Amino acid sequence: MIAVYLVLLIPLIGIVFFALGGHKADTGKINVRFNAICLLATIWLAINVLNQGTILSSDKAFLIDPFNVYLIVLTAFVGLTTSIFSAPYMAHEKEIGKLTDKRLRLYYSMYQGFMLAMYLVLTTNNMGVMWVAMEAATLATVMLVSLYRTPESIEAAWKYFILCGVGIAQALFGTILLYYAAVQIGDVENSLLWSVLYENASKLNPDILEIAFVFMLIGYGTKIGLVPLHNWLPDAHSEGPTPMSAVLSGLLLNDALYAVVRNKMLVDGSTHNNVAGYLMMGFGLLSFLVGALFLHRQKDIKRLFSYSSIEHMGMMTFAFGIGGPLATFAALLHMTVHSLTKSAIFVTVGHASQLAGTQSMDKIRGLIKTQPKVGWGLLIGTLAIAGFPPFGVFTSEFLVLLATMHSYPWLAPLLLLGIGIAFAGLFRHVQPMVYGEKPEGQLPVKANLWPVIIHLGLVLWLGLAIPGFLANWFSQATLLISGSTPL
Amino acid sequence: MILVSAYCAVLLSFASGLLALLMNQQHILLTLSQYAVKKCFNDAGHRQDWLNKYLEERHYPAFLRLAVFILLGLSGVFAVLAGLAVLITQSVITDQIALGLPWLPWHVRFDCLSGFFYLIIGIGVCAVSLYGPGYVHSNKEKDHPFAVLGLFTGLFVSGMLLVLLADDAFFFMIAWELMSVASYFLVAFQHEKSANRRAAFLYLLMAEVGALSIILGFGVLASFSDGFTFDALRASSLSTTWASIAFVLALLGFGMKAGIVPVHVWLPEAHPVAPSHISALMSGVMLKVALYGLIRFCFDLLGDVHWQWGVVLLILGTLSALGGILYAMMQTNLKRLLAYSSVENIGIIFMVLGLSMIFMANGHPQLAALGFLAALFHAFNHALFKNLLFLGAGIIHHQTHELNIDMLGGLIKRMPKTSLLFLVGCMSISSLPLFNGFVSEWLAFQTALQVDVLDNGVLRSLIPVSAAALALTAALAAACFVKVFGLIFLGQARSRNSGKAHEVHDKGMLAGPALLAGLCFFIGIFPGVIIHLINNVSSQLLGATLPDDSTLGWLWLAPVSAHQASYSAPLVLIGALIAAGICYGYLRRNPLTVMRRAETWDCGFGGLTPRMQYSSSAFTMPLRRIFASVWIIDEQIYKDTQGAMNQDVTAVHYQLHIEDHSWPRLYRPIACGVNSLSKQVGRIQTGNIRTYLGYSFATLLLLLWVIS
Amino acid sequence: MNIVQTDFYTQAILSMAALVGLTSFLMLGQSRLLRLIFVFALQGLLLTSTTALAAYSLDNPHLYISAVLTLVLKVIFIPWMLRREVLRMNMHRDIQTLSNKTMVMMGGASLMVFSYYVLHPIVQTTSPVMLNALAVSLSVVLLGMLLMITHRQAIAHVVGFMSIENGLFFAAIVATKGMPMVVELGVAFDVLVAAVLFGIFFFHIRTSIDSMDVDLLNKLHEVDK
Amino acid sequence: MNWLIAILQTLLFVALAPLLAGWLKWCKCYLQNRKAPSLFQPYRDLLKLTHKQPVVAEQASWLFVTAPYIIFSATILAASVIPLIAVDLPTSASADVIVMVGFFAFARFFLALAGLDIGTAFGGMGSSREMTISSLAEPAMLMAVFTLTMTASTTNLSGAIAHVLNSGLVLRPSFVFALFALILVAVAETGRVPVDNPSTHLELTMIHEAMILEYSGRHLALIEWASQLKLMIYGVLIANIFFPWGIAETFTAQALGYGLLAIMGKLGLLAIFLSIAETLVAKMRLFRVQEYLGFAYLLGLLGMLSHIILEASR
Repeated sequence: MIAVYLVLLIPLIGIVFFALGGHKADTGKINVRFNAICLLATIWLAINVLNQGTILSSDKAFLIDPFNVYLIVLTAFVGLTTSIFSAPYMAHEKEIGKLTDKRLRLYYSMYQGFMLAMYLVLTTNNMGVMWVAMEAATLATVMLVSLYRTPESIEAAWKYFILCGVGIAQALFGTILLYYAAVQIGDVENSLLWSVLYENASKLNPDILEIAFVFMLIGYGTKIGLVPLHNWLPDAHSEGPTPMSAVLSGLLLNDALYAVVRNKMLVDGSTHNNVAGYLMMGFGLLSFLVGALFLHRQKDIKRLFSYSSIEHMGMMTFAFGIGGPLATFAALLHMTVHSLTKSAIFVTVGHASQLAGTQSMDKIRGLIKTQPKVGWGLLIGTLAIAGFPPFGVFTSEFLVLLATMHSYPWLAPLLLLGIGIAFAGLFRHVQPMVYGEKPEGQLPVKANLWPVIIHLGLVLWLGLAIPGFLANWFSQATLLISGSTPL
Repeated sequence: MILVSAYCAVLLSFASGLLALLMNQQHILLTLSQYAVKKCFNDAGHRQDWLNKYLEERHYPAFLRLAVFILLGLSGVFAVLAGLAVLITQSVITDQIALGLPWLPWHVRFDCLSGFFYLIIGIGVCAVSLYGPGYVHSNKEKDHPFAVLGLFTGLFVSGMLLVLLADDAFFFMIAWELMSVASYFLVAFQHEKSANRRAAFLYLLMAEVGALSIILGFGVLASFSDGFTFDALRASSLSTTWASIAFVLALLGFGMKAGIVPVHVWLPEAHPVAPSHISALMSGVMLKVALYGLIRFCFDLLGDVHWQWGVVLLILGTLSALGGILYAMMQTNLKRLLAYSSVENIGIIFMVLGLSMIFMANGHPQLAALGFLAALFHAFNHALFKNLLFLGAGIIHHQTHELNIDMLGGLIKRMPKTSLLFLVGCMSISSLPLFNGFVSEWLAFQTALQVDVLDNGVLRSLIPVSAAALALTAALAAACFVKVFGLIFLGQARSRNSGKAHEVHDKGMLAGPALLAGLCFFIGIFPGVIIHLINNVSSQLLGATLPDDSTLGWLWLAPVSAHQASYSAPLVLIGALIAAGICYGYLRRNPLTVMRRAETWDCGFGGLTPRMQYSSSAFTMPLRRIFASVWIIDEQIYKDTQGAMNQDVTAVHYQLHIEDHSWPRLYRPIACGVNSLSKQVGRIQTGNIRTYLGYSFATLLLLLWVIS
Repeated sequence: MNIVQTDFYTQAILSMAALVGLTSFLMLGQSRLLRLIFVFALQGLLLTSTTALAAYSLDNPHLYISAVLTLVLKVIFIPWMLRREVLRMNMHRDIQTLSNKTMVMMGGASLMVFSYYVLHPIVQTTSPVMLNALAVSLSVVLLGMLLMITHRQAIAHVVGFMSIENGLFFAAIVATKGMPMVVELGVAFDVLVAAVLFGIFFFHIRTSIDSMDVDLLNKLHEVDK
Repeated sequence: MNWLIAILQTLLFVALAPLLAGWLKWCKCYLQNRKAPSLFQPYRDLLKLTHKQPVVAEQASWLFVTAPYIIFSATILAASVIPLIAVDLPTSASADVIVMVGFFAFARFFLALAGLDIGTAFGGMGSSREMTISSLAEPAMLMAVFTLTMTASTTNLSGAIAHVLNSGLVLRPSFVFALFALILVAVAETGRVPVDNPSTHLELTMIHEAMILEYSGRHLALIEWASQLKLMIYGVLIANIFFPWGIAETFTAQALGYGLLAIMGKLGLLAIFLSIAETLVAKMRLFRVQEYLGFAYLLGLLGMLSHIILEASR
């Protein structure tokens, strides 16, 4: 149990520490250390959970079950690797004078703040606190989106702020309704606790829960970036500093989805028709297809990949919507591999745009000649995210597809269509950037590409073989969510 | 044992890929080896020198290249061994590898069908690995790093081998895509030219689409069965409709890879731009893997075939065969031409496969076996001579830096060995007797002529027509390769490059093609060798073999029965030798009549120039007139005139541009559709925050309304 | 059932609900920013008194705390901040008239009806009072969104956002007698931070487009112009 | 014994070919009121050519020199397949009708290459046209032949002829079509009027002659002989497939003698018909040829269909 407090405490210290001394030269490395310690703590936590099953803290404030514990580890891991990447990146940004000490302080302390919010979302047992943390995550990142203070970044941040704020407000209304429904069955004080709610989900009033779920879906769905609530996402990703885009894509979206799934579990427990599932499938498929189409008309490299995030989140939402062990397993796997791959891609994207001095894709050419590591990283990462084996994304997409074939065969062609369109959309832009002759005056930048190598290596490993402990981890989570396991 | 060697083939090719990665790590190796030597041996001196000799700057790259290709060659040898072994023993070996999904390890199955294609791949890889070192020697390490080439070549080969081993849908798809992606990197290897990038993109895109439709095909099967292992899929029982849907999906997917019209367009784009030994592998071997996929899917997984599918295959095959050769006829780039002729040969194979399906569905398994035999045999032959031709093209390009037929000429005197090998290739691809191409074509005709046994009137009249189309194809192929050989090797040199070309020095570059050429001839004379092997395949897959007609003995080839049709290549060869020998001896006996060289007759105009010779477009002009509607022909002639009333013409410019019909008809519309669709979708993102709020507001109301 | 039969608390709550709804309508109709802010503060005040009332009649002490929080945040701090902003930008004179006011009002009214319709299924589980309260608060939320959609100044957007918060808060108080304390505090904290951030953002927006018209923030889009 | 007869028959084939050519020329001269050379003129020409010293162009490679031998032997092989005076000979079993077509293709392949080898415009022109025409003629011919082989359900020529012989005089509509198709193809393939004119050297019209323009001496002799042989082969095909009567089925001297007489008679008649046709018809433009051959193909197709639908339908 101490692990949980540790996980929450370290970022808290981090916030204060960096707020005071975030501008020092070696802050990047310190940031890395903070995240590394966090990762260790989470691993410790994970081991505990794996050994003694679900942990519920004594004051019922925190609940660690197989579903969230692996997300926690994932969060810590991506946080760590992204911080590794951000150290040289931010140093470079400071060198070229895009950032001042003050903003650097802000950046690092908000980085920790964001991590804190993420951990809180995942670990808490209280739906209300989950909402608070989610809102806090928005507030922490909104200043980072506008870190460069360009008009575009201000605009992006404003949109992000307003849209997510309004959206999240809906989620709060949903939470209130949930609470209202829970109060009906007594135990006023604890009736927002997930553990309590989940135990007597069947007693909750289905009508209220359906309405509540709609609000939750709209609210957290805005954060997931479901079409048509997605509009903030590409702006925020493209205008903020790249490490921010990496964690936004890799973590924030996942956690929003996590919140939705938690609520879906409640709703399913109470209303035994699969309404929540259908809603999620509809939104998921829509976002998947629309996101895929948007890929074709991008000019900004980071926008491109943020749309691909929308597309993939759509697929996960769809898969969770299908329900059933296979789909759920696939969705969990897809969550993992997507956040790994996408953050790796954003690392390479960041360096690519640094060495080109712009994010516009027409200017970025011949990366393989300019800086081979970055070029190959981007190319292979794109292959991975486009769902080519033997990378893990293929595995999960394959499973989603088969689950679809089993339950809703007539949707499978749509899914394949989306994959095809998305692939074309990604590659028509990426291939010209990596291949070809190097443009004049583009020089390699100082880059630490270990995150890319590690992430892609992991994704490759997951594609070739899912290690036993992870498989059984996933299957426990699947068991929790869908009630049965594919194994 | 057999399986072990099969695995060895995969692992070795994989290892060769990894070894290539060490291209730039020689210093690490150096230090490592020195350390090791110091540790292990007490007399470190001369070993040290020996090591340094190989690891120092000068020798290292050549040494490494050699090592990589040796590994590749070994994998080829192992593949051949494994294939032969399993074919001879007729065994089925299954295994599981503890990779993949937790509840679905990779299933491996090695049976005669896989074995046969293993054989094909093995031979191709052997030839290529003989040829490779000399060919890649001239690459500049900086622009075209060997590490990349070697790595992806290794992955490509191992991917193809794994496809043959796969016994569950998941593993199959992984191997399949590994093959596609690796070959994509190879196509994009020389990515400075925009044409190459375009080709690579097109290739990968079509590979992806094909793979998706294959997945969907598997999905259809899987949704009627439990699990994705091929055993489960075999067990699944589908209604005719669903089976046909699965068939169509598989046909689209595998056909896209195999390059049947109209989904063939990636072939002529991708093959020319890849390095020649790669295009040899792609055209000679990878297309066969696609064929394997189709056979596995239709004959093995789907089980009971329907004659309608056969008709579909027959028609598509006929189209591809005719279209392929007609397009090939018009090409001036040698490798493009060869790529199109691959389309033609694949078409022929599909035709015969369709026939075999028809016979199978009508309950004539023996005739089905005959068709199957013809198809596989032709696949084998095509692998041989197409590899040979691509390697030859590689040599030509390597020596003259030209691939444009109109720029070559007269190489037969400067490159005698190459020209001989290439001639063999041309003769077998245009299916002349005594060479292997003819045998498979003969078998194809024999299959078509068995139509009498069918009852269905449509088939009875359709099949002979397609047979005639096959004849037309063969004749056109002969014309096409007369053009190729005649313009490249005969006559006078049409450009300086080809004027000062000379024979390759590297033995390996000749040994690879020589191996293939020898096989072409050998199989042409003794086809029985392969036919027995294929018989084993069909007995295992279709449960039927040819009527064993051993009364005639090994000299004779009588697929149906002796009195119906028979062909004895050895006797023919002997006869030919006798006849030629006699008249040669008889006519040469008189010493007075020794040859005299003299100037070519030039109609009295003094001095023939190379430009007076027939060019490629001139050679094919009559056919272009005759089959005009097959191509989109854009032919322009400008005359520079001067003098009084612009009477006298000083120069004439002639431009000929020929395009495939499938581009404007099929592909451009799709591209435009996607673009305009995305444009429409783009409109929802107006950039105005109030609109966005409106969206979420509307969504909320909508959902609330839906719920209540 | 009849209003007469209910106790005083319920009647008070219902009338409060009516008033809160009314204020939302007023805000929707406002075209002058200062007045908008004033009405918003009024709504905050109503909310505070509701909270206090609930705290008193249900003697639920921690509601007093949230009442105080509401008073400080929604009645004093935020209106003060916004007002200062308006004066600094000297926008207190200019008027943004809604293009078709009647339509908007009709829309608002229909939203109210709609929220009754949506929450109708709840009625069988609980008293119509709750239904009323919830419906009103839902309609306040929706009206807040409508306000944001129809108004163009950033300040109006902030007001809308905050009035949505008000609606939520109202629901929390009357329907569920207040959320658990920790949540209350968290929400309040978020609102505070949000308010501060809004302050910062006004500054940035002013410096970047030197106006408060959000329609001018439209550089990032996917439409070919 | 059989082998001996087979070889003898092949030799006879080779020996008679010039005679047929001579007879054809004689008939034509007679019809055109010219004074005819003797029947044996072709033999004299060949002999004379073999004694001349061959002159070879400078650009020519080894292929140019070896081509005549290849062409000649390929044609001989084709001849050896065909029953001239007797059926059931072992040579005909070693290769069926498809292989025979293959032999022709073989010869043509090298002839065309030789045309290209010397690097003049003529050679290229000749081989281009030759390949074009042949690639159109081949399917037509195969269609015609398939009609026969499907009737006899064998692609083995002597087997097929024997089948026709044994089934007595049956009037098959398919055979009528096939016969005409084969005749048209034969005219095209052997380079006679109206497709090509063996006795012209006008570059606009010549096809076969253009390719062999550079040949001389024994090489020319071989090629000429090969083309005469080809003419005879087609003649024998037409004669023996459609009117097989008289051909020897047993290997007695008497039967063989009758067979010889029969075939000579048939060929003589055929030659007369051909010469009449050549005298009456004018040579057609090159780009009319595809219509001509298309017609031949159509006939073959009709023959095939009428066989399938009328004769073999169940």
